[in-house]
Amino acid sequence: MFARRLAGHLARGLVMILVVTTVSFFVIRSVPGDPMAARYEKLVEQGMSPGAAQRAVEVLYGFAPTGGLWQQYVDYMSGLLRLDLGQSLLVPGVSVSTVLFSAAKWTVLPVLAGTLLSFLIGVVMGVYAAIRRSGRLGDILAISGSLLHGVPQYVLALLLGAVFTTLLPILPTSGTADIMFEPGFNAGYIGSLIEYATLPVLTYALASYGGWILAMKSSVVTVLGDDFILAAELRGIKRGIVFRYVARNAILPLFTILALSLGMLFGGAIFIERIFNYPGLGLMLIDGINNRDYALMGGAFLLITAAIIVANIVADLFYTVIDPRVRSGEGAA
Amino acid sequence: MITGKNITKTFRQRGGVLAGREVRALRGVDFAIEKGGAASFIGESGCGKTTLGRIIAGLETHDSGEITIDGTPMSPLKPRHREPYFRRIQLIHQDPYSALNPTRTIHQTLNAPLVLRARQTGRPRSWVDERAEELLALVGLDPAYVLPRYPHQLSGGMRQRVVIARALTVDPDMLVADEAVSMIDVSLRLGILALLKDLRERLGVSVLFITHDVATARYIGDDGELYVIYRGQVVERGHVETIISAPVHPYTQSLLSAIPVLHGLEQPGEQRVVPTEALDESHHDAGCLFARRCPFRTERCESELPVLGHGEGTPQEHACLHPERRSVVATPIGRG
Amino acid sequence: GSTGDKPAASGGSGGSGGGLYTTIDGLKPGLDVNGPINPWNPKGNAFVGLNAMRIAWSKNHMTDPNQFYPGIAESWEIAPDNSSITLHLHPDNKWSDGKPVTAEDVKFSIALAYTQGSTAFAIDPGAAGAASEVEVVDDKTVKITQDMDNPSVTFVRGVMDSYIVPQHVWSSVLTADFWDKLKAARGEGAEAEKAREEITALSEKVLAFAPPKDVSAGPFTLERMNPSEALLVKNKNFYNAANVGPDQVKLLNYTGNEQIWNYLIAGKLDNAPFTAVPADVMKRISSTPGNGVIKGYSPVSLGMAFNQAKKPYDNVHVRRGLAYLINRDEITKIASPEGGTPALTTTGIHQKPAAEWLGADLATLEPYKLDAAKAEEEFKKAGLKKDGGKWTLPDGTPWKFTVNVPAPFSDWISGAKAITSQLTEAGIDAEVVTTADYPLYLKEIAEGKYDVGFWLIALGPAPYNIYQRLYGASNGWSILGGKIKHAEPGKNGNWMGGPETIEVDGAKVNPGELTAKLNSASGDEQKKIIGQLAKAANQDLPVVQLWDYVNTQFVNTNRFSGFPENDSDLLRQPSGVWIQLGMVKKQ
Amino acid sequence: MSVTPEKKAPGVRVSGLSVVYRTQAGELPAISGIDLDLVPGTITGVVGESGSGKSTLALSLLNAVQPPGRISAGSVEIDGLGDVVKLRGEELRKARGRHIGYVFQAAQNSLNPLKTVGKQLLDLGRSHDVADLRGLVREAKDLLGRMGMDGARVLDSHQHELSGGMRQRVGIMLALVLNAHLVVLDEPTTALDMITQATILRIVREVHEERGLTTLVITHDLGVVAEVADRLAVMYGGQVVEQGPTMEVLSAPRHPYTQGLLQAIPRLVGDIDEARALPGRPPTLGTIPVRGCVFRDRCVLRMDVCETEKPPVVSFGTSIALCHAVEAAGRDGRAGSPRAGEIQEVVGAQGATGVHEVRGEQS
Amino acid sequence: MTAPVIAAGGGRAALRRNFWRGVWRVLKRKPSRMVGMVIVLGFAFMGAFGPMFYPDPLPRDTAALYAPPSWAHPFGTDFEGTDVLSLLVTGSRYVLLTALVTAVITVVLGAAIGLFAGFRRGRWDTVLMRITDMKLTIPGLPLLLVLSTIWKFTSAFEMGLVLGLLGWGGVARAVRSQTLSLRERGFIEAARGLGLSTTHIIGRELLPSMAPFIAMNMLIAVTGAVYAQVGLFFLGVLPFEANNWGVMLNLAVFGGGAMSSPAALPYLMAPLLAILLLTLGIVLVVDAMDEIFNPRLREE
Ligand SMILES: Nc1ncnc2c1ncn2[C@@H]1O[C@H](COP(=O)(O)OP(=O)(O)OP(=O)(O)O)[C@@H](O)[C@H]1O
Ligand SMILES: Nc1ncnc2c1ncn2[C@@H]1O[C@H](COP(=O)(O)OP(=O)(O)OP(=O)(O)O)[C@@H](O)[C@H]1O
Ligand SMILES: [Mg+2]
Ligand SMILES: [Mg+2]
Repeated sequence: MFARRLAGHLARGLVMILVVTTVSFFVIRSVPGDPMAARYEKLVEQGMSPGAAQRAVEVLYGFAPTGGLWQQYVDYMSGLLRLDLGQSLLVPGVSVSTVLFSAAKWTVLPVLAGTLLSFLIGVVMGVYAAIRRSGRLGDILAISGSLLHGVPQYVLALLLGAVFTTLLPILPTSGTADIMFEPGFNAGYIGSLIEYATLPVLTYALASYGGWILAMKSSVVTVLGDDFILAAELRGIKRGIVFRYVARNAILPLFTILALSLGMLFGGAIFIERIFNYPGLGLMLIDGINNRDYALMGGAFLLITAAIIVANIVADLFYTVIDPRVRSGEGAA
Repeated sequence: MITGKNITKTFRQRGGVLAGREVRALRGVDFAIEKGGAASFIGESGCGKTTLGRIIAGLETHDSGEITIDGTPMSPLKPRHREPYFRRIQLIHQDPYSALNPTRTIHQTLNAPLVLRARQTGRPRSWVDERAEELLALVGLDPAYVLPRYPHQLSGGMRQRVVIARALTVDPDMLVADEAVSMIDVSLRLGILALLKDLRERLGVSVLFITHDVATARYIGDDGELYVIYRGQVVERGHVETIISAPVHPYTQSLLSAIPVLHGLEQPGEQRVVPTEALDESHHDAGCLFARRCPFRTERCESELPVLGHGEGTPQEHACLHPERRSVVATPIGRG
Repeated sequence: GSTGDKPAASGGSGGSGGGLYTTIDGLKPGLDVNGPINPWNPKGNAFVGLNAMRIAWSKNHMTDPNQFYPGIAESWEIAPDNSSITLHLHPDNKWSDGKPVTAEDVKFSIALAYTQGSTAFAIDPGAAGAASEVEVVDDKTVKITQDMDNPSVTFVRGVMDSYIVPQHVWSSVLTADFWDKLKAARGEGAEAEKAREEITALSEKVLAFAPPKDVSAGPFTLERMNPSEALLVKNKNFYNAANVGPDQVKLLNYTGNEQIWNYLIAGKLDNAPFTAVPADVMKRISSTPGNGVIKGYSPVSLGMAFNQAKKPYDNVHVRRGLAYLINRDEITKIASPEGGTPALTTTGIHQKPAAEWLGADLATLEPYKLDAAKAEEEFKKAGLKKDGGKWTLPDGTPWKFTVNVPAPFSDWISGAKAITSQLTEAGIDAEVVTTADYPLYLKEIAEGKYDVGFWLIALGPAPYNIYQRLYGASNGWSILGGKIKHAEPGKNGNWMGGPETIEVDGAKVNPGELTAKLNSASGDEQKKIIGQLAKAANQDLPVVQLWDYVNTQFVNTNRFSGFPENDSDLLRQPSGVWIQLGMVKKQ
Repeated sequence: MSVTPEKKAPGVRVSGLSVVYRTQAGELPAISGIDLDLVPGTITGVVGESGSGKSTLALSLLNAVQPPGRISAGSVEIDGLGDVVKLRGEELRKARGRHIGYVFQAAQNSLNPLKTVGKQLLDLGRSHDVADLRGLVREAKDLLGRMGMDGARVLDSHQHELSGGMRQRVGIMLALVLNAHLVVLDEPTTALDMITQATILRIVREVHEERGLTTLVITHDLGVVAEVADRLAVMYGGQVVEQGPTMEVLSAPRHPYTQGLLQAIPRLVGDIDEARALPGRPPTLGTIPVRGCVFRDRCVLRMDVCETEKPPVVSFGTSIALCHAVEAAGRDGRAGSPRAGEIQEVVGAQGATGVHEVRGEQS
Repeated sequence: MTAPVIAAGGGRAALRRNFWRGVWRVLKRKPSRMVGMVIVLGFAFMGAFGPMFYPDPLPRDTAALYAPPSWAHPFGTDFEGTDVLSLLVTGSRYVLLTALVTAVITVVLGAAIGLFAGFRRGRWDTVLMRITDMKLTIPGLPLLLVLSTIWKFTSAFEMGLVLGLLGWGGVARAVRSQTLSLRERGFIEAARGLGLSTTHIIGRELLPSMAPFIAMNMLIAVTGAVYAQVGLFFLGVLPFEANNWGVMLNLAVFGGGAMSSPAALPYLMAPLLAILLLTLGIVLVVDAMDEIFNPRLREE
């Protein structure tokens, strides 16, 4: 059963990736502007003579895809089959996958941390808001949740940035870690990593916290209204155990959302990365676009899309595993 | 006049985990309902009553078999051409709460089909309002009170009446009432049943009544026919009173025995039949579908599938290899 | 609470106790951990002056491009006719792995430079200023000869700008027969063509080559990096190691100017190259203890270029009218208060070298001082009409002035917005049009999809480079095989669409031809040409010069001293060069 | 925990119990001043239409009325526990489950969907500090077995793997497994079909007798009560309008509501024309009359006094009815009560035809 | 029952009156909703009439660049010395108009596709939902970034069109599942059984039932659109417009150094606060949606 489901998902996912890759390929190739002209201008501005700049730029042509659009497409797709995403133009001679993965690390870690942090806090506060839903505190929690949920990430990022760099400059607003620390598992380096990631993580956590509190609140309210909770109470089940009943049932649907939002995280942090100059995928994508690095753009799209698709699959399968109703099939009817 | 021959329906789960699982909801059901007639389908939960009702009302398609409405077989017709026939068969939902649109007033709810009707029959607009009031009065409601209200402002019984009035807007030949009273308060149930009966008598609408409570089936009309369905198969068919007083199929007997006895007013039937097991739809046996649960089964029952037919000496048709009349029905004290 | 001083305490690696010098690589916006340690790679992690060494460092003299500080070469002799240059390497210079830097290394690096087509080492026959021969005289001496068929005054500069890398690390990139191939490529015919192709094909390989570890002849080697910072440590084998002040150099990455501002405010940077800074930020930067500013010449100006193929900008009076109408002082104050000085006039040259090149003549040029009356006069001459306070074109349609700028350049946007505000106040319906990014902007103006757009001009110090921006490819002139050609407006990248000849002092001149001549002319001839071109630009106004950039560098003297003075000729070299020359000292 | 249940069925005395719900229109009573005695060792059935306050009453027995409701007055004395209304916190929790078993109205959904029945059983045991959890499981299997199910399999199942009837039985098992002797079943058979209903009712009866319980069965179906209950209480509009031994009440209903209800039940035998619906519709929280008799709007025997005065308690041996008319009839010296037939005559005299009668529903 | 009897025929106007009275009641029930409504209406007013209160072009004072807040300039001035508040107000029209266009397109398209798919089911459903999935899988913001280089969104309508075209996926998915569940509800089935036209069923039966949902999505789409366009302007990939909120953010941060020096902070704060306030208003109003459209909750 599980294997069949998985196979179906994978097949559909592959088709999806194929289509999305194709669409993004043509969209990306239709971006006007010549990467070489831009680089030429830069070199000239840096004082290189026009002729030398011209020749230097020509070298880069070697890294740009050649042939007609259709040929490029065929090349690109056949490259994909070999898991080859092509060469970066931005960093000539380096494969797109290398660039992607080194950037992805810096998106995944903070966003993952932010999401999990906000998930934990949001879930707890959501339970609280649900229990206190008729009181003032519940109202405040819910409205602040909606507000945080509604406010775009960049507003939060800018606000936090303004507070922590202009008003009380205590946190670094760009970079990943102090280079003076030897990377590795040592307190200094890890402390530095945390220090540098604080603002992005905090922003991401704040931005997603609202969603969790809302989702958890409504989920808990639903479960609290379910008969089996009252039934458990009427059987004299201990409060702690009843609370676990509520929590487990309420959190179950949230795991799906969690999986999905983890899928979205690859593409989700452009603003935050731009504002805090955190060198993740978002910043890389902007760089790729600005430099017309088609292969890099395509790779980023593919990675983001694949992450979403995988997250969807995982969410579904995860649900199959943890929810006994789906596991044995009734819930799917 | 609507007849069905050998209607079958199998549900196949598509997609999801259950993909491939089959439920044989109907296994070759025959029926015939006269114009102005009444028929009741009874049976346990999940035995296919609703499915049959929906097929008859044209809301569901069947797999094989033939439905004939007023002599016209439906299967050769394109879905579009079937509609006018099925329009004349209206389904009354079990749940009057969901059967009415909560965002529309009763006036709006009745108006829409009436306007259509007026257009079809070339009647003037003014007829619509008149007709709405007329129909509400017919189902025993005060139009002035009901019309401007939203469904949530009405009681369950009133809602069910509105549902019936709405079904009447298209002048149907037949009403299919699927558990139409099971969600209505006890004290009001009889009112709805009486209304259905009244409509039969006054408008000549035939009524197909679906229930798992045999007692209510009587109230649609004493000339009604009763179909006892078990796992998609009709196991006993005949006149209501005949079957109640002299059921021969052990399943029918189980159903009748299950009706609570009003101790003090009634005394229980002497030969009450209790099935030996609970219903298990997934079970596939070669023989009689009821055999596993039947207290009277023989070896023959496990291999031979009985078909519906007239047994010797019984006025009703039945599908039992060992038909035997048992007195299972409670009798009022003092009448014997 | 910033991280600036923490690492020393908590101990990084490398020789601590020595100074840690913190700076930004202005030539390379964006460090990239994936980049190879390869000076030719645009994202390579070879940092000029630190672990990427050139033969020598240009002084960026205002008029003479051929003045240098020593780099790999300790000294050099330039033939009086510029036909050759002989390099003498430092006798005791070694690579960071202990091997000596030899003339063979230089020759090998020049071979690599050929694949990259650098100015002096172009393989295409007939390229101006290309080397014809590279000769290893002895272990520490190399002689490079220019192909005098098509000489260039910047030949020497082209040679000196070459990067030198260790042959023993890079040897795998080239085959032994490279020089034979090069010889073949110099010729004509199919064989030469094939050889050229083969060499060009090598370019990718060279660009992508990633040495496993940094072997440098510079003062530092790359120790490690992360996406935001790079750490370099002192190369003990560097010839001038004794005088290298800092033990470590930390390079900070930046993607936006605001990052540099924050670093500066926090006092984290010992040196930062030029960045546009808003006035208030400047105030905060200055208030940080130890922070200081060195200002010097930056051979760039910002011009507002017209598309002369479009009406009414084809009319010189319209352009002049606009020049009179635009308040350059105000615009500079709004857009680039720290990084620019309002252009005093429009010559196509930055004000400072203009004074050197033109001398007293500069004063004779029209300064286009703010003068609404003159502007009106000029507009009327062009047949424009003022109708109810609004200017209309001669045919009566309203004049809609749109100025294009790329969206990411916020100082340009502010400037453009200020221009439109001024023009609107003067009755011209004016609007800023932005383009999503710079490549798109370049593409769009190249396609002539603009009326007026911002354009960098006066890129010195070589005079050809200066005027190439006004009378080069973008205005229709290109040099092919030593021949000058002019393309019609709107064709072959001619988006300025100026006239092929301009009347200056009663004589018709072809500014494109004059500009091309600057490449090989020298001395007085150059001066004369520049005088003509300046006049042409001043009269004909293909652009209105808005402001001249100032090379505003930031230094912090808390930890180090010995930075260049204002107007120093080293200011355009990165601080790595200052360090290796032994200027920067620990406090 | 002893496996053989001792016979110690408690008596329950509900007196003056009122429950109010807070609504937009203020606090409205769902139950007002109910007196009800549960005789130890009997099954008491409570019937009443939707909204008559049955579930509220049932929950009150466990002091478990859910907000926005609260018990506003009265007491529920249970032998061995005292006044449940006064119990709080842990005491109350321990009383629930161990002393009072509750079988939920929608037993279908009374199990945690994520846990197997067995695990929930263990939760129950732990909550009540049962030392011998194995014993508990044995007891549960035993109970399930007696209800006709494979105990081991059921304990291993999730809720969704059980049919409606099975879930209901599991609910009963969980209510009884801790040896509670007061069991409250709220609509134990609603939404089940006839055959399953009959099975459940039989099980209720059997278990009741075997374990010596005091049982309260709540239902809207008079038939169900008639089938299982020894005693019967009829609720209407938040009041018990009539109560007494089942046989007695059914054979000689005194309150006009009980009579009407009896008549409205479709029967398998007998003249179908004799049966008819009650006019009007059952009251809801907002429409329950505050003064006078709650049933008067639908009552065929309405008198002026019904508008203003609370109906008096009229008792006949072990039965009582709350009705002015019954009292009046008693005063008039009529024998005991008006018999059903007589009421029919009254109705008939008013000339109610089917249609008109139902039209009265909206009044 | 003594409720007033309303004449059956002439009930339409009365119904509408009742509706508004109900809305009023719903708003009155919680003061926060009132506040939300006032905020939302305030923004609508600002967008519609705000620009009329200011001269065009806005006056500038080049002697006061990045002036701190004062009575004359509550939010200070911008890089050119223009009053930030006036920029904010005059800029609201474009922002809100785009948002409105986006919201309308998003909701109309999403609802139409969702309804069609859910109502038709079968092959159409499969195809449409696959497309929707695909749409939802393609990352929106990166795509917008790329699109902004291809297409210049000069007018509010173009911008709205693009955002709308990119945004309908979620609504379609949700409307479809709502449709599927409503479809199984008795009243839809009954309407089909009565032979009522599909238009009637969708327009009169389905849509009103989904009204709160759709209205909510509409409001959310409004905020979403504001965020998306302001964000794009902030990143600087869209055409320049001095009084656009996003451009204000961009210039404040990347030009004015709002993240480095407090001088440009008011210039940054003004659009931020506007966005926060708009969000707050919409959040508070959304809270009332369910009750407004549900006759039962409305009248309670
Ligand atoms: N749409 C469907 N898809 C799959 N199976 C279905 C569907 N509708 C009904 N069934 C199955 O068909 C069988 C008969 O169902 P049906 O609803 O007709 O029974 P019923 O007699 O009306 O039962 P009840 O008394 O519970 O209403 C059941 O097993 C049911 O699960
Ligand atoms: N949470 C609540 N808020 C407001 N009123 C309530 C609430 N719960 C119940 N009521 C009201 O209290 C009255 C009694 O409700 P109760 O649930 O006890 O009735 P019931 O007899 O059990 O009905 P049913 O047969 O429908 O279960 C009803 O009028 C109901 O509307
Ligand atoms: Mg059914
Ligand atoms: Mg209840």
